[in-house]
Amino acid sequence: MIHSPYIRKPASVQSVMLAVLLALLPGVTAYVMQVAAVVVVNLLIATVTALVAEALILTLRKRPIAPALSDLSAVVTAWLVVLCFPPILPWWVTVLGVLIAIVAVKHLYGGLGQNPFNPAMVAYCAMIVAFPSLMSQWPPAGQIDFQTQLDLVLGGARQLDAITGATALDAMRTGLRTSGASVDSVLQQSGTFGAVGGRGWEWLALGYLAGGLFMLARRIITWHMPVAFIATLAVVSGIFWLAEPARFAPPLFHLASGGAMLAAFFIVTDPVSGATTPRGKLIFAAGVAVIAYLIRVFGAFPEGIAFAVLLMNLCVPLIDMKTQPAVFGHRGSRP
Amino acid sequence: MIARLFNFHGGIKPDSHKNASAAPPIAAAPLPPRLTIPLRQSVRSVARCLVAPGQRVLKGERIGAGEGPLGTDVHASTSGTVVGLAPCAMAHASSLDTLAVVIEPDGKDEWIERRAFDHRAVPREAALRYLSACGIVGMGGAGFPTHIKLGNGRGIETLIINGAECEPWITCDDRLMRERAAEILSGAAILHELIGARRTLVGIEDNKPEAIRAMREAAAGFPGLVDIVAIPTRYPAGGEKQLIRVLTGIEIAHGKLGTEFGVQCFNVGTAQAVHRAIHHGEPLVSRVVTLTGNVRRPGNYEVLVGTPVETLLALAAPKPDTDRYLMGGPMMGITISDLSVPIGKTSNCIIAASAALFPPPPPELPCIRCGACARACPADLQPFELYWFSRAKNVGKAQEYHLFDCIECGSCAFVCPSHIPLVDYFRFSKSEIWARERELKASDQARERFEFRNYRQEREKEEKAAKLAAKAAETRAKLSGSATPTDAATGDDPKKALIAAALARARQQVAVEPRNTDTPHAGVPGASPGIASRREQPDLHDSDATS
Amino acid sequence: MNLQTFRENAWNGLWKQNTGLVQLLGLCPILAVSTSIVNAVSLGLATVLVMAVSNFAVASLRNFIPYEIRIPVFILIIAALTTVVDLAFNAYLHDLYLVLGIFIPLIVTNCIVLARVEAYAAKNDPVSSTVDGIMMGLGLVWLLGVLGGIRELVGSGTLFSGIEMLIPGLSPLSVFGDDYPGFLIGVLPPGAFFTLGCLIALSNRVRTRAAAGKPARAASDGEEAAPASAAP
Amino acid sequence: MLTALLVMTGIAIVLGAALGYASIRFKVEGNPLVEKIDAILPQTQCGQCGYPGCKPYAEAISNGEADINQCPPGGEEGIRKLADLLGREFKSLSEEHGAEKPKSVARIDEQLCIGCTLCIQACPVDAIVGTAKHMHTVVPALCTGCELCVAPCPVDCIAMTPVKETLETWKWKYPVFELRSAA
Amino acid sequence: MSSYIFIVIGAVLVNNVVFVRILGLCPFMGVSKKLETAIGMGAATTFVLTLGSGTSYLIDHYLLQPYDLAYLRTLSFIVVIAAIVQLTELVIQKTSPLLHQVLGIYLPLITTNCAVLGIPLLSVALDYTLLESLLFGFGSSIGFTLALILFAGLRERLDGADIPAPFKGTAIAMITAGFMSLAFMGFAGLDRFQ
Amino acid sequence: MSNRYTATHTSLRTAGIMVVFTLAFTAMMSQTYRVTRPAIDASEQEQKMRLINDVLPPGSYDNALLDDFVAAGPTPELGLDRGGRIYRARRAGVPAALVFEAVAPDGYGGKIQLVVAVGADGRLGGVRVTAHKETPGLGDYIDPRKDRNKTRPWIGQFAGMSLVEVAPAQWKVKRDGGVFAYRIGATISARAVTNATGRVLEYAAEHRDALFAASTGSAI
Ligand SMILES: Cc1cc2nc3c(=O)[nH]c(=O)nc-3n(C[C@H](O)[C@H](O)[C@H](O)COP(=O)(O)O)c2cc1C
Ligand SMILES: Cc1cc2nc3c(=O)[nH]c(=O)nc-3n(C[C@H](O)[C@H](O)[C@H](O)COP(=O)(O)O)c2cc1C
Ligand SMILES: Cc1cc2nc3c(=O)[nH]c(=O)nc-3n(C[C@H](O)[C@H](O)[C@H](O)COP(=O)(O)O)c2cc1C
Ligand SMILES: Cc1cc2nc3c(=O)[nH]c(=O)nc-3n(C[C@H](O)[C@H](O)[C@H](O)CO)c2cc1C
Ligand code: SF4
Ligand code: SF4
Ligand code: SF4
Ligand code: SF4
Ligand code: FES
Repeated sequence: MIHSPYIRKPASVQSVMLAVLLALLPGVTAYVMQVAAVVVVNLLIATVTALVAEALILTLRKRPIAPALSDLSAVVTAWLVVLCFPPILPWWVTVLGVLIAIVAVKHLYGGLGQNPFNPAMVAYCAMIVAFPSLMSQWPPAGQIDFQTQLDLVLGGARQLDAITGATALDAMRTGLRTSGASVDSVLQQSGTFGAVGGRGWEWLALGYLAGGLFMLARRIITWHMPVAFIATLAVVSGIFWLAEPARFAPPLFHLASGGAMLAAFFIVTDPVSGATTPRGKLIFAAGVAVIAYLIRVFGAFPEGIAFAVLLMNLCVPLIDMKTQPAVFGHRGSRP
Repeated sequence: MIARLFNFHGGIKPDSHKNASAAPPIAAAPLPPRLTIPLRQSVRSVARCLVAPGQRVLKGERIGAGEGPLGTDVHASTSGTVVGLAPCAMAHASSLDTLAVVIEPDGKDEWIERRAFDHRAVPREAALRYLSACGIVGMGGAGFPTHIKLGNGRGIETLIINGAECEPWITCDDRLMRERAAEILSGAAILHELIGARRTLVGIEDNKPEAIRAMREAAAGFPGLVDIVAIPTRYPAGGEKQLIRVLTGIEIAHGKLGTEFGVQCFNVGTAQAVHRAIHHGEPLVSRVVTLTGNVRRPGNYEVLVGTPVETLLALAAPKPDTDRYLMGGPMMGITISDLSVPIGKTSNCIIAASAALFPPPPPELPCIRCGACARACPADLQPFELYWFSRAKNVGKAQEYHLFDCIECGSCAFVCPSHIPLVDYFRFSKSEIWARERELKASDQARERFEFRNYRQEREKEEKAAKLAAKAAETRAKLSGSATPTDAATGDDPKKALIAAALARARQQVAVEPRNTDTPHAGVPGASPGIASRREQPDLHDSDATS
Repeated sequence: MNLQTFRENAWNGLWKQNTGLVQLLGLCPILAVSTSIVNAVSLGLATVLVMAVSNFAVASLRNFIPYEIRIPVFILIIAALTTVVDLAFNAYLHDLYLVLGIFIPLIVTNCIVLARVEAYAAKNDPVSSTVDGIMMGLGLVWLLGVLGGIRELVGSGTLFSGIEMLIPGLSPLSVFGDDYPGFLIGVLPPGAFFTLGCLIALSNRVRTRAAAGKPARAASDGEEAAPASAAP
Repeated sequence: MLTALLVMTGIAIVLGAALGYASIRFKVEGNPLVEKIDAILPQTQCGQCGYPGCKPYAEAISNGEADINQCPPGGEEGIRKLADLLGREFKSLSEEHGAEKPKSVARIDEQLCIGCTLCIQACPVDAIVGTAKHMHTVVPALCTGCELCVAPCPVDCIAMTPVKETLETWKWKYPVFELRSAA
Repeated sequence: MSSYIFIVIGAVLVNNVVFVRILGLCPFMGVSKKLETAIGMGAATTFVLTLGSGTSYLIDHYLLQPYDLAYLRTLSFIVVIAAIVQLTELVIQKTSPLLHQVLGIYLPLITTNCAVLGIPLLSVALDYTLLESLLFGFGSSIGFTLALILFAGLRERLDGADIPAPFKGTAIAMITAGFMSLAFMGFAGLDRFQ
Repeated sequence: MSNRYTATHTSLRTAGIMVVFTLAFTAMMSQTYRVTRPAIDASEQEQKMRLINDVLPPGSYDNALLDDFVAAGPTPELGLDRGGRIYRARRAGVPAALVFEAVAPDGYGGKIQLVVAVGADGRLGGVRVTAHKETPGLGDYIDPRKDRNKTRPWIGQFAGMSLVEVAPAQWKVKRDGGVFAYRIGATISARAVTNATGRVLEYAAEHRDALFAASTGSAI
């Protein structure tokens, strides 16, 4: 028998995920125009892989397929995998990454809503650890033509040194660490940098920001995570920068580079694997920002957001447990 | 005028659907051919039957005497003949039966002698007893006896009259306030005096401007008594704790009652019923019921308690595509599985539901922890956590996360994008916890009795041994060496042996075969199949066993 | 010691109470050393030796050990025997020692050794205790072999790398050819956890199948495990 | 060699003495765990677990003699709680000890009862009232449904009747929806 | 001073005993089903490991090295640690019988929590001073406790998840540990700022 | 009081038993150690020789290499912060080559231990990694046994090089603007070994004569 309530808001998981995909579009457009158009091909490959993998597993588990496929959550995951990976990866790396995200992270834990880790970020971490060199080959923004990009993706011979360049974060790190240069000299010497971050990549950051604001307006996400993430990243990098401007890059550089904006609005906000209470969300996002900064600046990996997200995912049960909001009639007490 | 309203967290704004049924004035429902008046008006309150089949009763005559601390009296809703005592389905999600008095109306609708009651002339307790004798219970939903809620007449600062009527579709309180504002306020004045309040507030959602206007006009007749406050329309603003919060800013602490914070809350219908009882001497025998939904003639009717829903429905002319009926609002009501259910004192609304108006819920998807439910929850709960634990049947953990602060308002399920019937999970967990508490009590009792029995047997054995020793000594003293004391002990040995054998058998059966197969096992005397077959027999007397 | 107990010991050690799959003891060496088949199996065999000897020693001396100091005494015995084995290998089987050497002291800390001593040898006669030690150890060996094989294959595309040091003349198999990029996670710590997790899942499945009375159909097991092995 | 022996002997003496002393000094009596286990058991006192009552079974569990899945009246829920308490893995009810059944109470057919008092003596919780040669009755509120009284009755007049649902004991069902086939 | 901090950071995060050094896995898998027991086990291990590191240093520095008895290292360390464990067990049994029952078989197994021997051996190999050994032992056991607590939190949450049947229980726990170890790789390099 | 007595008594008893066990097993260990020690020492020498033979052809000298060494204290140039040994190969008493124990401190996984043979002419005999913690499958190609390219292992490129052919400023991996090959994706390991080798060569050039002149076993 059906019990009350008998009426429901016309909301669905599908509409939520669709909104996320829509919100990604400005960023994707900037990607295509400014960096590498081949990302569209990657998105296609990833989407198909995600859907096929999901369908296969559900068949194996003898679960209904249609609702799971149509909820679009796998597509969101697939897109985020692609947007975190370098665009000129051979296609099989993308496929493997999506498979890890969907099969090993999402469905081993029972599918949508049950995975304690962010699937896209696990995919990134797994792949950068497994294929550190492939995963650090980024094309310089807008300098190779589409045909070359496509050849690289579909498996032509890879003349890597010739094509790839360092990302802004990478260039900054190598510059600061191995050649002992100062931030200013690094910023000036290389064509990698634009006004505030990596050249061309700044536009992506702007695109993601726009999409994020759209999601905020649509109430898909709440303000806590993006605000806490951006503020913390700015404050932490600001402190280091003020202390030693020659050794540490300015906050704006950190915010506009790498995946900071994508992370602020689309990744730390993953509802499934993130903290859920308002205070918990603040702690979670701030934690991601701090760890990501430390890894970027002192650690072994050029971009630390993925690991930071994963590390904070580990803490989510504890954070949620300790930040339960006071229930009506219980102000000042927690479970 | 109250300067400041407070806010409660969460809440939702579903489409109200109130206009259609709120338009026509309240009409009296015709007398049904039969009235079925349950002796049990809510799960908690039970009454003892006072009439016998064949007896003629008048309208307002007492037919049931309240039993226990929460009992209130039950009255005949019209004059006629008691034709029987029969089980009838309760307006309760379980649809379990309860005993009801069936009355065949004689069509005269003849009242008992009605006399106004001067509550100021008698001690307060007598006035409360009078209300109880008039069968006044809360008409806002829970049916809690009003005389108990009136308490001891001390310590109440604010009396709140709940005219929020926050659920969609329902308009009975709206109409009542528009048409009988003066009666409501008169009732409020009585409640005010009885409870000893300093001030009285009437909270009405601001989507009922006519009701607010009518109440304000009527309030002029009670100078200084009440403030009529328009509150923002947001479900569940009518929930007791939410309304108290909005009007006074007080947050009733967990496990506490409003009275402990100096606030008490009554429904407008309750207030009107109090007025009728005190000033007109009329027990509570009818109420206003909204008939709406997928019907041609939505509206409000004054309905006698005990009127079967099916006879009422004809008034509203349900459309042919109606597939089920709801009692109560769409947020908290129940589906009526049996249309013979009688209208009770808390039945405020019957909604004819069709697939178009109330589509069946889309398939349940896993929770994506989006937090929409937490944002909607007026109790500041994290419904998805409660759901996570309830789904895993980890009800203890759900309780730790304050399951029992959930008021089952359904806001969370309303917003959930995964269409999870969250409230059902919470109800499941709650009743599971209650059941476990009952079991725990039973097992504590069993343990105590078992230990006591062991202690008693031990003691008896000792006493017997002492007696035997004494006897033996005596015998030995008398003669020498012929009778041994053990002979005396054998007297009760056969019984003990039997029990031991039974225990052994019981254990053996268990080891050898599942208990309720009916193939007798070689070597085991026929007891086992016997037990099994007897257990499967339907039993005629199980009411003894369960009462 | 009769055939029956022997069978029981063998079945327990190899499958029913397998240390890595069921008891979840001795996990550290299992996970740490299974980066290649050769490493894994070598350590497994060294463990078999230590377990057999220490089970025998404890079972023989069990009547002389007071309860409250049993753990220190057991550990004393295990540690001493391990050191002796280690020294002996070093001196007389030096080539083998070069491969196994670093793993042997690790055996002391392998809790499965103490667990078996405490759970079995302290209560049983020396002969069946020795058999128990050997069987438990062999259960470890096959698991280590499988784990090492999978990780090596996934991680670097080879099998039996390092075999030339153990048995000169043999050479490793390069299964996927020299172009295989190497899925590094396989040989890193996370790969160890994933692979063992998947093996446990597989064994669970086989066990439930067996318990359900259906013959475990190899084909469908393979299918079911597919998502697992696709996971690194 | 000598230094080695001396060093190790020294260590051994110190440690052995300390341990020996501590084992006396910190000796424990009693076992609070039994109470905790007993509190979880349903107190049906039926003996299906293979022990004469719940307390003895609790003692057996705490000593490691009995497994946690031997009490059918406690059901899965009971096993789960025991597993939680003891930090063990959950296992399903052991088949040889019986199956979980709907709760029942004994009822004596008063027409047949000859008043032999055998059932009274079998009942572990004194739930049967009556005196010799007079009709006996089960007090349903006290009966745990252990069935121990059934077998001793010489005229087979005791039957177990499942407890019927009332408004007080009615439970909301676990929500099940077609599209979510059970795991 | 900063080198002490790096020793602790390194032991807690970068070279976490469980996820990077792969030590102490049996209690990590066994005692992580509930948060309370995880905390208890963590505390017990911290106590034993810190004390063990100090004692081992003293034995190594004042007995074994002067008399050239390095081959007795494993033996003497493990025996001393075993004794410390047994002492702890006796004390806990008296003072907190419930903790004792819950930790049941794991208390004796602290001895063979390989971390308890592995960490003192490592700190000898790393040539740490007494203070450094203590910090290293303490940091490592904090790392162990951290891993245990995070893992227990996750496992409590996993209780309700609809995990494929063969993966229920230890298999998914193992895989979760894998993801945790992957996450901890992110700390690589943080213990050697230039 | 009697309780105290029992405690003492039990303590003594357990201590006694513990001592007996300890004595027995320590005796067993010591005995084994004594018996095996010569064999073990011999094997260790042999192993060291094997490594050295990889970098220095056994025929190119005739002295007892392992006994002819200088103990170096902490030497940052060689990466030795706890000291190490430098062996001297002579042929008919004439200095033939120096074999350095050296450490590359900046590998991906930490220190990489090396042996480096430098001929009397300043030419590299060869470089071998004796211990490292580079990532298996990625950075471990610096160990020729793990290098997939068995015919021309990466580390082989150093043999025969000297500071004459490659100026100190060029003694780097290609990515850093030098001449030496590296494996993409694992530059750090290659960089560490290359730079350490360069430093050894410079050290050797500077101190060659002093090293050969020092008396055997002496410390510098
Ligand atoms: C066991 C119980 C005892 C109660 N006792 C009192 C009481 O002493 N005084 C009172 O004013 N209300 C009492 N109430 C009434 C509740 O506070 C509340 O007003 C009533 O349940 C109606 O709530 P609802 O219609 O919001 O669900 C009691 C309720 C329950 C369930
Ligand atoms: C979610 C929720 C919504 C409610 N809405 C109303 C309402 O709109 N009007 C009302 O009178 N009572 C409403 N109630 C019942 C009140 O909480 C409270 O029981 C009632 O006002 C007490 O008055 P009574 O004792 O006269 O029934 C609601 C209860 C809940 C839990
Ligand atoms: C898990 C992991 C292990 C790595 N191990 C090594 C290694 O052992 N040796 C190495 O040189 N680089 C290693 N790297 C790669 C470095 O981080 C860095 O990306 C690389 O050395 C730069 O090489 P490239 O300049 O050729 O891209 C590793 C990277 C990761 C993610
Ligand atoms: C706001 C939002 C952010 C999301 N971010 C991620 C993400 O970072 N990574 C990912 O794999 N899926 C993401 N998803 C999709 C979905 O939550 C994810 O597939 C689940 O984790 C799968 O259980 C996101 C969804 C929403 C609504
Ligand atoms: S609204 Fe539904 S999907 Fe969202 S968190 Fe709540 S229960 Fe989960
Ligand atoms: S039904 Fe309960 S949990 Fe849901 S919104 Fe209402 S009070 Fe909150
Ligand atoms: S089986 Fe019966 S006697 Fe045993 S514990 Fe359970 S209820 Fe008690
Ligand atoms: S009456 Fe019978 S079934 Fe009930 S408790 Fe007593 S012996 Fe058990
Ligand atoms: S083997 Fe390391 S803890 Fe068990």
